[in-house]
Amino acid sequence: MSLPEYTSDEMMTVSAARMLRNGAVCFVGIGLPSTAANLARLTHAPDVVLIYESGPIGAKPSHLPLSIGDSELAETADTVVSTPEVFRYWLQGGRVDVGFLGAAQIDRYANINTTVIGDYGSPTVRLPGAGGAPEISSNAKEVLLIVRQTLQTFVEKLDFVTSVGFLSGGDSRRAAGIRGDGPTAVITDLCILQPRLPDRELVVTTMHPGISRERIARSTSWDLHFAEDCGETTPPTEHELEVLRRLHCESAAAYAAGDGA
Amino acid sequence: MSLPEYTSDEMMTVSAARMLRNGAVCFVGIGLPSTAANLARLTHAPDVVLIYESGPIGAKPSHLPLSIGDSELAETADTVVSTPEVFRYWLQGGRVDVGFLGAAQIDRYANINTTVIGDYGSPTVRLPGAGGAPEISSNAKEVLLIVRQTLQTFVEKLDFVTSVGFLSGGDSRRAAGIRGDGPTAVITDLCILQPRLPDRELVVTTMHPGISRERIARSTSWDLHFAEDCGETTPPTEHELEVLRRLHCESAAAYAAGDGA
Amino acid sequence: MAQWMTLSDAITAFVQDGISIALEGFTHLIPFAAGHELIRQGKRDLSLVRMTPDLIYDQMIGAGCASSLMFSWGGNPGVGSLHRFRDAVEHGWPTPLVINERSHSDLSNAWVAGAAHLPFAVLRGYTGSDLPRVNPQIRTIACPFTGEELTATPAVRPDVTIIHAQKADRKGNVLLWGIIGVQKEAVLAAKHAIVTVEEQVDRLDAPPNACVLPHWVIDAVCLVPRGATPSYAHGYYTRDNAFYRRWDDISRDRATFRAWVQEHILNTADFGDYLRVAAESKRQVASR
Amino acid sequence: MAQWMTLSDAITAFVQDGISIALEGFTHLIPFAAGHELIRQGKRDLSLVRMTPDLIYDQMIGAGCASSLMFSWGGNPGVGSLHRFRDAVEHGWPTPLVINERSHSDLSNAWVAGAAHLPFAVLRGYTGSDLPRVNPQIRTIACPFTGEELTATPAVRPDVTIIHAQKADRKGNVLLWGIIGVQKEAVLAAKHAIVTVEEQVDRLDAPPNACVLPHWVIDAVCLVPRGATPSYAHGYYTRDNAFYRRWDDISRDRATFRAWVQEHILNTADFGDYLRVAAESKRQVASR
Repeated sequence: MSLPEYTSDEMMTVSAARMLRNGAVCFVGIGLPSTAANLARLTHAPDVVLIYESGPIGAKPSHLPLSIGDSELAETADTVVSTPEVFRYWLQGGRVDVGFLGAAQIDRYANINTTVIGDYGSPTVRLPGAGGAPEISSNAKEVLLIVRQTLQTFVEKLDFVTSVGFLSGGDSRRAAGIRGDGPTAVITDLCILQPRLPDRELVVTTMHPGISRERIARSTSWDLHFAEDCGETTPPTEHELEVLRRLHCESAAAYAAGDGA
Repeated sequence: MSLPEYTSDEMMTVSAARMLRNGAVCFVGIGLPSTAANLARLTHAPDVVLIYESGPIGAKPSHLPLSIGDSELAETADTVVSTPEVFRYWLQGGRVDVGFLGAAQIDRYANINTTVIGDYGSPTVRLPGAGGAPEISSNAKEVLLIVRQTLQTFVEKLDFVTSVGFLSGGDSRRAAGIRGDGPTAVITDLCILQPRLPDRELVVTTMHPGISRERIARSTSWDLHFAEDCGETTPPTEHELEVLRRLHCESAAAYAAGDGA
Repeated sequence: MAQWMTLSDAITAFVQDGISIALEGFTHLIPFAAGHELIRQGKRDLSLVRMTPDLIYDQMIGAGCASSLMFSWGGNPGVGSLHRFRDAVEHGWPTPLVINERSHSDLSNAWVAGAAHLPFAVLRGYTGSDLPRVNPQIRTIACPFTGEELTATPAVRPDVTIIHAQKADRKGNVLLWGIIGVQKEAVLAAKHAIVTVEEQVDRLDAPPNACVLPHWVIDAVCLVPRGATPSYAHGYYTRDNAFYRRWDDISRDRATFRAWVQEHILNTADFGDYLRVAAESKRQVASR
Repeated sequence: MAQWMTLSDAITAFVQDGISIALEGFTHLIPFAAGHELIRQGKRDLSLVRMTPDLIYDQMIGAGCASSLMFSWGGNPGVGSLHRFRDAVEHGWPTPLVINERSHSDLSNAWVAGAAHLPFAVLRGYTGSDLPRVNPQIRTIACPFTGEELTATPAVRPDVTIIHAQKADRKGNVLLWGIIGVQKEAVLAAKHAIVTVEEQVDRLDAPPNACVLPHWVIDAVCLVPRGATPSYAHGYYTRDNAFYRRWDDISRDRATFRAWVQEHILNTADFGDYLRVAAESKRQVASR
């Protein structure tokens, strides 16, 4: 039996999905996090509970929502609450096990930027902004980050700290009085990084098949370290790929649907 | 045509009902206030909006609820919200025109006590307590009070100030930063009292038919004044009495209903 | 994660003497079966929380379960006094009762703060009232923007909350409707939550934006049909207004109350048994 | 008291240049028809408030209606940038845009405070973030009980809020369902409220505990079928995801955007007319 072919994005999504344990309550950002969370739900974690910031709790979409508030999310949810209630009773209330986020920039302590490239007052690129991230990163019991790894995204210093990981590392997060364990893994298209104790700097713990240390180092602006027992990420199984591709396929059909309406 | 016979309680309830203008949004306490508000709704004020603290907004009960949260209120309401929402968005939010309250004791400035008779730490009589009154009296645009008038209820000094009327009179309410106009009328089984400008002491503005000044004075612990143009309350009409008695009759049937269940 | 279990097992598992506990439900869906079971199991020294103590806490206070009470209105709605509550406050019978008294607006805001994991609530309340004078927990706070002075009160976060609801599915997802009071907040503010329900269903079929409590915020779900009697369950049975009125006589006198508790709660095996005995009492009252 | 009127009349009556205004709806029920009418009537110098500016504010900002924007996430969901928003922030085109940037949790709490007539909201937010450094409105407050430091932010209370809903009855009582976002809060926090609806009905037939806005908190109700297009109305029509993706091309270039606004908004009489022109544009795109 030959190994299935897959893209680096598929490896990333599958790796992220595997991080979600069955039954976890997961606060899901749109895009890659939503794809990974739904892949987890459709493979090893059928009882994962997905909360979207627009209000759906326990959403079970058959296709991936393009936006954070698609009707598919409301129709398949156990209940739909108001947006303030999501943030007040469910996120801040301490009911979320895992916050699943993306980012435009990330630093070695897993702090993230989704606000601006350049100076805040006169930005080179104005990014979408904070959304739910500052409070997800500080109120969820743990955080998973999904970011495509490039010199532009893995930076020495963030242009703006939108949401915190481990601040300046070590115990600085806890010392600042921030709840939750913070980011437990960063999943990229090249590898998986996790915070190393005691300084909590991100180090590579597994490299995706076919990806070299050099390639990963060249895609990182800081002097990146590799865990001593750094191994290879288990490649996607046929089942994982099949489910992921079906999800994407059904989603593409849904995204085009508006045209005919 | 002979005038209809009626009780002093009926005169009181009818007088209170007449104070509610059609279309007013009314926050209703249970008991006499609820009876008067529903009488208004079934006579001259069909579009009065009744809000009960348990959650119903726009309730239109066919019989009087025994408790503040009877199913009749929920079934006939435009919507039923949570109790925190009632107090936060609707009362404190400034959406209530008239707060309708009862009291165990009232003083000359229409401050009321529903907490204790005697000392708070070792009360002679422990009354039910505040309920919604402190915030109704300070957040509704105006307040109507219904109290049976006796030496025990109309007192020189309250044993406990549960909710404010005009504090020490004059501009003291406004000076304390309290919103709303405060009590605009106190309706009793003997007369109607209203605050006199500028000191805002309650004075009798109309006496119910057949009730003497002496009777009213004898039922009041302070040296009560009468307005210069103090006249007689218009007696209940046959229609008002008919509707009120039907309400009571249907309510009595509903109260007894549990027995057969 | 919700477990289906008997009410008796749930109370034994989650309620220890001395904890803080809230049995909520604003007139509607009052969890009387759970209150009875707390009495039946002889729980003591409980710190009770409830906006309206109602008959449920009158029974528990009279039976000696409570050492303190946080509340905002303590009457028998439309009838008069709660005699056991009054006797405890006025004469310390059967044991002294420390009270922590607030207004409805305050306590419902405090429930919201508890559910939102905030240490305090802010409201426009109490101005001119004597309540802050007798309750040092009612304080003021200045708005950092306008300088305006507002009321600050502590959040409520009890050890256990118990509510009654109409339905739960097999997983333990709970649906309630009608007058929903502070039940969602009370469940989310508590460390542990027990829900008694009228029925178990295959599918909740909740309308959009209904009040649903997912199974993963609940510890125990217990099937107790008519478990809110003499309160009511919207869509199932009406309020036993006659019993609320009869309670005035039952509870007025200590001995009559004790006899009632003995016969109806301590001598019954569970709430089903209580309902049979209570129905018999009613027939006797009716035939007198 | 709600008055039924045309959207054009409602905008003329309640929206003056220079006011603060919120058009809310979280992905669902975004009041696009009202946004178009604001552009059509040439409103200027508006202080915009909205959690997710979305295409509706991208259009209004590009058309020159706004002088400031309070927001918490400014992207084209699932597609990328809002180019008109970026052009205004990055290059001041067509006019400079002052931004007041907050997080979703903050802004949704600020809506709650606005609806509750409180001057500020309290949340556990922003710790370690640079946002409080660039937004002086994000401050701290100490809990009067625990001493704990929390975030305080000002309430939102705009002059006018506009939302889109599914149904209203003849009196103007409004029902919405599905993803309800912050719409109730946004209506209750505003001095005036305009609601556009899919249909007028004789009876709302609202399920228990549904999101209903009574007619007496609304100033104007306007019948605008498909008035949330290209957003969606749950139970009526789906989201025009294709248009959201096409917007990336339309809005990227100033001239293309201007031509689109001229043809689709300024040259159309009302939203019904827009829908006809937009359908024609779609056919042309499809036939290319």
